[in-house]
Amino acid sequence: MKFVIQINASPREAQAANTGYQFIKAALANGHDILLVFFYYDGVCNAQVPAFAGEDDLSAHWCALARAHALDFVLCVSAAQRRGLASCEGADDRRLAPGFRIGGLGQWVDACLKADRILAFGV
Amino acid sequence: MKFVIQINASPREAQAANTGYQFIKAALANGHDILLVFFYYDGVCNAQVPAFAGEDDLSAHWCALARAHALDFVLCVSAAQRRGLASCEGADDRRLAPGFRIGGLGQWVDACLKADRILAFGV
Amino acid sequence: MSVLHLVNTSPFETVALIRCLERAGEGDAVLLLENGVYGALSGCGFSAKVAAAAGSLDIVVLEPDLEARGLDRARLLQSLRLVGYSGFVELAVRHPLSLSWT
Amino acid sequence: MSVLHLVNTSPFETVALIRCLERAGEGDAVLLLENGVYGALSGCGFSAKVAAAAGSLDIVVLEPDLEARGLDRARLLQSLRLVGYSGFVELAVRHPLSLSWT
Amino acid sequence: MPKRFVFVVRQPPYSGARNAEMLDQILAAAAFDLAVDVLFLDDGVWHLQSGQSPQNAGLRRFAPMLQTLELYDVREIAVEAESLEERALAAEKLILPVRCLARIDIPDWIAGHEIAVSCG
Amino acid sequence: MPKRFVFVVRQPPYSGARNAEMLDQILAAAAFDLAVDVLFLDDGVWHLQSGQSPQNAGLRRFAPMLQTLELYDVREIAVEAESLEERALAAEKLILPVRCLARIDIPDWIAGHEIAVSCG
Repeated sequence: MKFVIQINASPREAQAANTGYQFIKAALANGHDILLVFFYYDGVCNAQVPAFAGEDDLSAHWCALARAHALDFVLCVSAAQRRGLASCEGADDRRLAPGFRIGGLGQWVDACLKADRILAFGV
Repeated sequence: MKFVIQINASPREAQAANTGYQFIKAALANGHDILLVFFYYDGVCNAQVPAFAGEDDLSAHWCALARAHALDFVLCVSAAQRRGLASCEGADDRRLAPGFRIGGLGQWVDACLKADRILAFGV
Repeated sequence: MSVLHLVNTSPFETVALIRCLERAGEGDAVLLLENGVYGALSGCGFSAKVAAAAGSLDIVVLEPDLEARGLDRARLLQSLRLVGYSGFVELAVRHPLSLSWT
Repeated sequence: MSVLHLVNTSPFETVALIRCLERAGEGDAVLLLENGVYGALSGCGFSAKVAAAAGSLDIVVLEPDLEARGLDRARLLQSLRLVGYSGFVELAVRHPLSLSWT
Repeated sequence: MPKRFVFVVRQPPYSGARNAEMLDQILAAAAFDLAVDVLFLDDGVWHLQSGQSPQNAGLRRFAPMLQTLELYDVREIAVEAESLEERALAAEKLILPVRCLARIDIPDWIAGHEIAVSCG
Repeated sequence: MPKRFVFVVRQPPYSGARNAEMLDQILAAAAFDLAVDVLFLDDGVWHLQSGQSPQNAGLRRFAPMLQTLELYDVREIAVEAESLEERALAAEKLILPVRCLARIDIPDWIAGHEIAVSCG
C-alpha cells in the first residue's frame, strides 16, 4: 500500500515524532511504500540538527532512513519559515539535516490523492 | 519587587510565551524589576526570528522590550543546542534575535536566590 | 507562604483545574488564564466544584483572555473576580509562591 | 470506511480517550499508544467505559509503549489486544481512515 | 471520483501559529477542487464563538480568517450538537453557518470520506 | 537561611527532551547547596514506576537518570499517596525511596518552601 505520513510534533517535546519514525520503519519492512513524509506545525523541527549528538537526536535517524529507502521528506515552507528553518526566499537547505527539503502544502495534497492511506503523528 | 520569569513554550504552539510577555510589560509598568527572563524547554524558540514578519512574530516584541528596559534575556545553552539555536561551542548569537543571549541554569538559580518572586509561563 | 496557582488548560479537556483545586491551600489564589478561562463558566460539569472552592480560595479570571474568547460575563460564576495583567502582577506580589497546572 | 483512532494522551489527565470512544463507529479500531496506553489499565476510573466499548470496537494497545512505561500485562483489561509496530501498520491497512485524539 | 476530505478540529483557538496552519491545510485541499468538509468537535467549537476580541491579550483576530472557509469551496462546515450543548452555545449565534450533527451520527458522517485529518 | 526549592512534576515520562531538561533544572538547584525537594503528583508518579523498558519503542531509559536524585543532595523526594492509589502503585515498589504525603497535607508542605517550580 502507498502511505502518506504527516509528522506534527517536535522530537524535543513529545514522543509522536519517534512513533511516526517507528511506524515508517515497520511499514517499509512490511513491503509498503511511503510516498511522502510531510513535516508540519512543530514537526518541521525534526529537520533541525541538535548541536550535540545525543539522547534525542532523531534527526540522525531520519537522515539514515531517508538515505536507505530514498524517501521524500518535505517540510512545509511556511511552517519552516515561522520556525527559522527556511529563509524568505524559500529553500535554505544549509539549516536542514541531509535528506529533508522544503516544499509546500500542494505537495501534501497531491500525495494524498495518490495514496491509499494517510496517517498523522501528533496533532 | 524583583521578579525572575521563566518562559517554557514556543510562541508557535501555545499562548504561554505571549502571556509571559504581557505579564512582564505590566510588571515593569507597575514599577517592578525583572532580574532575568530565562528561556527554557521550547521557550528558547522565542529567540528565533521567523523568516517573515507577521502574525506571530513575538521575537520582535521581545527585542523591543529588551532594548527599552535593558532586560536580561537568557537562553539555557543545552536547551538552545538541542533546538539548533546554539552551536556546540556555546554561544552562536547570529541565530538569535537581538537582545537574547546564551547562558546556563546556574544563572537561573543565581537570579532565583536574589529574587522576590519566580514565575513560569508554560510548563 | 501562600501560592498563586496558574491554570491555563480547558476544563472540558483536562483535569488540571480540578487537580489544582484539590491541592490549593486556604488563602491561595487560582488564576484562570488562556484556555483556563473556560473554567469560569457557570452551568458546566465542573462549575459546582469551582463554585465550592471559591469559598476558601481567591479564584480570579484573566479578563483579556476572557474577551479574546468572546465569553460573556453573564455566563460566569458569580463568586469569581476579573483582573487584567496589572491585577495578575498584584496577585504575584501578594503570593510568594507560584505553580502552573497544564 | 472504517476508522483507526489513535489516542496518545493519558486518560488520568485528558478526556481524549472517552471523547474518542463516543465518536468511534462499530467496526472501528482504537489504538492506545504513547501516554494513551494508560487507558488499557483495569480498575481505574475510566476502565468500565473502555471495557464496555471493547464490545463493538477493536481496542488495541501498542506493546512497546506499554513496556516503556513498565505496565504489567496482568494490570490490563482482558478484552484488549496487544500489537507491535507491525501490528500498527496492519491496523492502518485494515482501516482506510485515521484520526488522532490528543 | 475525487477524494472527499474531512478535517476534524478539537482544540480551542489561540495556540500560536497552529490556528493559521490548520486553516492553511484546509484551504490547500479546497484549492485542489476537492470535496472538503470541516468538523468542529469538543473545544474546537469555541473557534466559532461570536464576539471574540483578542486584541487586549496581544493576540490577532483569527475568526475573520476562519470565516474565509465560506468563500473558498469548502463543502460543509459541521459541528456536533452535543459539543455545543455542553458549552451552552447556540448554532445560530456562531460566526459561520454550520450543519449540526448529532453525536450518534458522527461515525457514519466521518465514514463518508476518503481522507480524514485531525488538525488541532 | 538558604531558600528552599520545590519542583513539582505532574506529567508522565517520555516526552522528548523534556524529562532530561526537568532533571537538569532540579540538579542545577541542588548543585548550589540549596534545600531542594521534588514532589511527584498525578501522572508524574509514573516516572517512579519500576520495570520501565523503553528500548523497543526506540526511547532512552530515563529511570536511571532520575535515580541520580538520590546521589545528589536532593533533600526530599515526595509523592502524593492519592496519586499512587488512583494508579494502583505501591510506594515500596517505586524506583526511588520516597516520602508519602496525604493530599490534605500537600498545601502546607508546599507552603514550607520559598521557591516553587512546576516542571512537567
